[in-house]
Amino acid sequence: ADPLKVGFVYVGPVSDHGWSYQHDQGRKAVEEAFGSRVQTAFVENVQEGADAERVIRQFAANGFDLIFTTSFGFMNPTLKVAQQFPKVKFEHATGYKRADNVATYAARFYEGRYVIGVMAGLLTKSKTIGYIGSFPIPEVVSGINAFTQGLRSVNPDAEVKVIWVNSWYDPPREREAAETLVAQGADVLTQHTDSPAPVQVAEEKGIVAFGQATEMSRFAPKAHLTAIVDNWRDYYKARVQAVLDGTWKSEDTWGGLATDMVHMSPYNPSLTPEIVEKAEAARKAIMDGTLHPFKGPLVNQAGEEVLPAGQALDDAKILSMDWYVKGVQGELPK
Amino acid sequence: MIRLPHLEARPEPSPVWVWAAPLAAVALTFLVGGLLFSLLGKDPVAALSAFFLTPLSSVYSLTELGVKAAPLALIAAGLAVGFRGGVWNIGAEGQLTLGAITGGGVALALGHSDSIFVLPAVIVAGIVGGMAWAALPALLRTRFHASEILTSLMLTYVAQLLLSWLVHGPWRDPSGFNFPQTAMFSASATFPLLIEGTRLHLGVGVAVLVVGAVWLLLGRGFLGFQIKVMGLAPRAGAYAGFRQNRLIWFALLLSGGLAGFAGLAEVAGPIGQLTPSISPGYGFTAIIVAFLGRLHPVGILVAALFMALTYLGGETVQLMMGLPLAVTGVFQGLILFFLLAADVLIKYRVRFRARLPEDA
Amino acid sequence: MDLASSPPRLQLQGIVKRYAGLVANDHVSLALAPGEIHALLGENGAGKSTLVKIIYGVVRADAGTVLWEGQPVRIASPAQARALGIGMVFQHFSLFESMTVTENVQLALDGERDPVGLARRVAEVGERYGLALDPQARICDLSVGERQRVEIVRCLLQEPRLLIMDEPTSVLTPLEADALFVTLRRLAEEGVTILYISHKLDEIRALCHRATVLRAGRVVDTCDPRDKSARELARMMIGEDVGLPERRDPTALPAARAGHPACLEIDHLSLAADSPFGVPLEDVNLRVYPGEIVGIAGVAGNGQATLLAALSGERPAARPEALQVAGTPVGHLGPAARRDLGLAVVPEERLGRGAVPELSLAENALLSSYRAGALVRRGVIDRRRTHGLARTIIEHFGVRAGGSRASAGSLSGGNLQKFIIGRELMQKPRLLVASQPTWGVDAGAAAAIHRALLDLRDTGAGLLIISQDLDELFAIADRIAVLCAGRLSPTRPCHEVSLEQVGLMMGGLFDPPPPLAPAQEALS
Amino acid sequence: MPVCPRTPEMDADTLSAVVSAMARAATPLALAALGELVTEKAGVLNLGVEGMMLMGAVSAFGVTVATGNPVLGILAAMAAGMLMALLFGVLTLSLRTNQVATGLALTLFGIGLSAFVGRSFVGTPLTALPGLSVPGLSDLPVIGPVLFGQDPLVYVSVTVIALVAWGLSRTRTGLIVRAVGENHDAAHVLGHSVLGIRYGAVLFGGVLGGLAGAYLSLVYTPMWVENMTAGRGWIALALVVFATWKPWRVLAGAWLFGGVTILQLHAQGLGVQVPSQIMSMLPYLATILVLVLISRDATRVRLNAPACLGKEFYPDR
Ligand SMILES: Nc1ncnc2c1ncn2[C@@H]1O[C@H](COP(=O)(O)OP(=O)(O)OP(=O)(O)O)[C@@H](O)[C@H]1O
Ligand SMILES: Nc1ncnc2c1ncn2[C@@H]1O[C@H](COP(=O)(O)OP(=O)(O)OP(=O)(O)O)[C@@H](O)[C@H]1O
Ligand SMILES: [Mg+2]
Ligand SMILES: [Mg+2]
Repeated sequence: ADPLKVGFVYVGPVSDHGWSYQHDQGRKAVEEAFGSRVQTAFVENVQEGADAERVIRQFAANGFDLIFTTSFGFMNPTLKVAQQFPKVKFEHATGYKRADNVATYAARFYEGRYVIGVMAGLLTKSKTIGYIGSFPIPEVVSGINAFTQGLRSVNPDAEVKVIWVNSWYDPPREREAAETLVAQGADVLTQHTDSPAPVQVAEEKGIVAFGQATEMSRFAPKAHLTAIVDNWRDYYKARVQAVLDGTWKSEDTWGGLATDMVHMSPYNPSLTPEIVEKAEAARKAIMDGTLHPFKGPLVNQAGEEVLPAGQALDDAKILSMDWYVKGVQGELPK
Repeated sequence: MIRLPHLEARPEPSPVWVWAAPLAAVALTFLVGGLLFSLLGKDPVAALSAFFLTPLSSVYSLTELGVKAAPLALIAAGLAVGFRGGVWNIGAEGQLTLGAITGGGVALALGHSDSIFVLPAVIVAGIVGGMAWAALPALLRTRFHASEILTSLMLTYVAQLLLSWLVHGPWRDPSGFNFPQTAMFSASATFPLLIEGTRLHLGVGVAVLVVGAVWLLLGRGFLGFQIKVMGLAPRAGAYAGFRQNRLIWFALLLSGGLAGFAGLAEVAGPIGQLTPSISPGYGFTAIIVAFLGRLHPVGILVAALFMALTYLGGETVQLMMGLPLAVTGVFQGLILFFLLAADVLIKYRVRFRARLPEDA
Repeated sequence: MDLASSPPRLQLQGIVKRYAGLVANDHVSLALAPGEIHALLGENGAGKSTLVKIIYGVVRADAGTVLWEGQPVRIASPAQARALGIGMVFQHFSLFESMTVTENVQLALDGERDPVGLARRVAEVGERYGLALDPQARICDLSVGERQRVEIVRCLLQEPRLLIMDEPTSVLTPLEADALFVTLRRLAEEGVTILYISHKLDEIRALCHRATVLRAGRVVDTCDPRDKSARELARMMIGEDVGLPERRDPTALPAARAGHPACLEIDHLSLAADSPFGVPLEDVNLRVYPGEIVGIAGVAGNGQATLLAALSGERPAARPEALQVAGTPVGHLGPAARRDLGLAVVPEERLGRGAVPELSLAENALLSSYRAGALVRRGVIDRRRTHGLARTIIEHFGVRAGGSRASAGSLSGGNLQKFIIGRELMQKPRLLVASQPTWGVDAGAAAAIHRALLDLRDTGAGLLIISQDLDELFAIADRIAVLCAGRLSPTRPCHEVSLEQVGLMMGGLFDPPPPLAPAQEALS
Repeated sequence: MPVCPRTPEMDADTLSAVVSAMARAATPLALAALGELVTEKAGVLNLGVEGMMLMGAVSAFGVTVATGNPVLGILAAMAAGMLMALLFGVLTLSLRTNQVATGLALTLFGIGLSAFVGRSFVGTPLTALPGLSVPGLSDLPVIGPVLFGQDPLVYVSVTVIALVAWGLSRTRTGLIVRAVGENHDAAHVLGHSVLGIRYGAVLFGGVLGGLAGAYLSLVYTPMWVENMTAGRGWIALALVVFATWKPWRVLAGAWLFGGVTILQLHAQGLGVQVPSQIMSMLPYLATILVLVLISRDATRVRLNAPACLGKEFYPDR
């Protein structure tokens, strides 16, 4: 039989060592797992403008059976092309619109961020954590909030300082933001941007940091405690398998620690067993559902209770989060 | 005796090489590109045909070529007017962004109405937005002698940040889960399609008209003549009584307006909403297009189509042959070098001559 | 001094230089003796500059031999030429505007590294030859005459044994030119050979020992210019007789302009300079009547540029009444509006101001004629008419050019000047202002231009000619005034003043103005 | 390990941290801009700075990883920048292509080529070059770390600026470079090799562009990722105009730009209530503002701007 043709549309270059790189790792895992039963192709650095629709359509028109469009900005073009090619199956990452032949998938990065928040709370002496943000979108904001919840669960006075760099990926600017945070007293750094520049800063300054998107310990063997890795391998393999089996359905997948879509890279050996233990406890609790990062009581910056004790925030509210919990400094740009 | 190649000025530009030079460049490109591809272990013929022919092989992809080339041609035509007059607007990308912002803003504000005047209002707003962004460098140059090269470039970054702020903040789609994008524009604020089932929208048609108009302006229009004089010899322009400041304003407003329209045409055309990124650098690529087209509107049209072809071809070889984007970037650079270098033969001829004059 | 026995300082044999489509030098042979002042004569485009550029190593000959003091040499670069002892003053200034005099000199001296010592030497040489200069001044602050001095001092510092001067006097006043001749004669006496190019035949007759005449790249004659008349020299250059301008008979003055209103009135015009280095105008008063030519003499850099810009409208005046054309105040109007009132202007720079070198003659015709003759209608250029106009100018004024499509830059200086003047005359102006109308133009072309100007006057138009060339002014002007340091002297009828008197006025000696300026009285 | 909580010296530390951060943010901009300044002083406009920087960055990184010797890496970066500049020189100077278009094409080419050769270095770590530390002096409060605790290349950049400033204004070579940029016809008839000088200046620009790239990939953010200059080449180009072609003003401009960038980050960290996008506009707006103030005196600008910038030259001999 003809191999199944699987296409991938990336927003950045595969060598960004971040978001697109991790999706390409997923693509490679598919090739490895299915061998000659699949044929994959990708187009990288596709701009989230008029170009996206053309590229997606070109995949569809060239007989690709399954097409992964891996950036939020590809949402509307994906749906448009999907309408014209009802037989082709589409998978759109991080979006919220679906169709019969368009599934969506995203990762609950905030779950991992809760865990590293706990670790940060146990480590910080200055009670100030530096957080480098890319863009104030719900995904990043929910990450900041989950981190803060984890942080304050073990260290109730600790606070998070956020600097936005307005880029997913600008190593020098990320470095400058990291240095600024350190100068302003942060002794733990974490980031929601893709380059290893911030962990390098942490290494130089003798403080600690958490990586993002990929395992970054090579860039900071001492400082890098763990990273929240985007792991699309299993999901991609499962979806390809589903197509091969004829069981593919349009659905929304929001994987987290439990499905390993959010993967935490190995802990730094220098961490004390006590810290590792607490982190693992949080991770396991999230995985088995006994702990929800956004469990009540949730208190916003103004001190108002947003969610009473005993409840957990529903997914729609997490997906559209545009407010900070108490413990985050500054005001969320709107 | 060693005979060295050297260039000798032709008394007048060669009419043959005006056409032959680009062909020679393309031939060279095939040669070097084929070599490059076979070094990477790909079949050179297949790769070249995927690069240059596949995007031309169906009606649909031809319309896509038009969609991609239209903003390039529009912007480049406007820039060429300024470049001829020594006005170096390199911030078209920012003017494009602002046109998208203002046009998009009006589209959002009038979204509920289905009056036939919505689209014209959106278009005017987009053009005015681009013009306004170009008016800043014009003002700073005519009033304070500040170089428009720097101001227009800096304003590009400002415009992009402004767009980012708007779509992340105040203009976010209220029912879009706080994702960074505006609501989709209503049908009344969106460009009609020229061919149903494709993305060939009104903006592409307008681009062709605009290029024609610029052709008239530059070729026959007295204003175009004034701009040309201003660029070649500003003192002659002053002697003739042309007002330099007015021409600077004109050139910047024209190029800004066209860039603004191009930006608007992207968001009111294929994109249909405001998003954080609306242009893959059209404003910068258009500068190359303007020069590849020798600052002539017809040349610009051809250059825009060609440039668009290299982008489409780049996507095709990635998709069909797995060639990384980096390779197509290298290849694109080479094509540009060849095209630019081949033009030397229009004004100069290569002669081989003795190293020394014969000492009798 | 026995010149004959020593070998020639420089000998050229069979020099050939081809440019695409023409032969600029066609087997030129020439010998220059030590201590000789040798003239190179020829029409515009005869190949004079090309030949001297070959000697100086700027241009490479296609064929031929150069012998320096009897030895064959190959001069591949100006540095080699300078090493041999050849210095050159270029036809067009080779100066760097934003740099100081010392830096400009330093750039022409190989291996010169000590600016302080150099500045001292600049001052010394300047003193010795009467070429005073401030070593620290920037070129852009200097007058044309001073710039010329920089060029010359730059050469003299190299202690050349062959000094080439390509039209050095075209921008100098008679006094400056005389001072230069003194210097040159002195150098020649010191044994320096001088190769001298000029279109001013009287100058050559007064200065040079020998002359070589070039026509279309070929040596057609050599002679001793001291034995020839200017007319004879001109005939050798051109191959036919030319009407050389001569000082006119005073009785040939046109009938007085009694009753006619002035076609130009300058009334207490004061104007700041357009650049920090320009010369401002102070209280300038002048009237030009229909049917006369008023000449304004003066050393370039005394406000001529400001005056021309004020007249053309490139610089508006503070008061509209400061300038009146045919009774209408125009001080506030731009060039186009003034042209509508019948004013035409010929600026001194041809390339880049009077014409755009890269554009065709048709387009250059349009440059100042766009308000007339329906050349532009509703913003669209009528190409047929513009080409027609260009062709008419070419025909009427004997411009040698390859048609209306030829670029202005492809014309020789003289022909381009004829074209520009023709273009302005075609507008049938009631008032023509021209600056340096025959700068660097050969004798034949100059005569043609003068004839055209006189013809215009005879049709009843008023002309204002700004020129450094007193011979020219005396040949065509009816009245003459002098501009010095931004102030204008009263006018005097030409036949009432002598060259010497005007020369003195150019030095500023008209102040305070004579209580009774007879000419002014007679007119008003 | 985690730093101690706030103490009274904190503010002095913050100040010195801010100043050091400015110095380092300014260094790649200053280096690249200085190279471009020399190129432009000779009358050539090379818009390919971004491409040259990227090639410098990838070469420095690759060679340092392969040899373990950052000095070799830096030399490789300078060579790579120079080769890119040579390509530009051959095209614009010998083949007389349009400088603006060729420069833009060089940027496109450099982005592609650096990504291509750098594919295998992605994700490879590298330890940063150690900062210089002058015992005793570096320990002085505020001044110590700022003046004596920077990376070697920060000092190199200041030295190079001093050398270029001195070279352009005081040496014969500098005089000739300026002459060629001011009036190439006159320089030619005086016997200076216009093309030779321009090749030299273009190559010098390439060397410094490569060095600026090396600073990014070896010192500032020791890593290689595609397109890691993220537009800094363009800022460098703008700084030359901003500096009105004066070397020390390039440094001032780089400091202004880097400084405002750092300060807006600090303001964000301190919780200033302005959207981050608006804050990020500040460096660009500040640059425009200062340029306007500088440019108001048109004659000053004209005296420094190379009059032949961007004009093509080829001697007809
Ligand atoms: N660089 C060049 N390229 C092509 N043709 C040239 C070039 N320079 C000079 N010529 C041609 O050579 C001929 C001689 O020019 P040259 O400058 O020597 O004349 P000239 O005798 O100095 O004239 P003038 O009296 O006007 O200074 C001209 O007809 C011109 O067309
Ligand atoms: N690069 C060139 N290409 C073609 N012709 C040239 C070139 N340079 C000069 N010429 C021609 O050489 C001739 C003489 O040139 P030159 O510059 O000496 O002008 P000119 O006649 O002396 O004018 P001027 O009155 O300004 O001294 C002109 O006919 C001009 O067209
Ligand atoms: Mg000449
Ligand atoms: Mg001449």
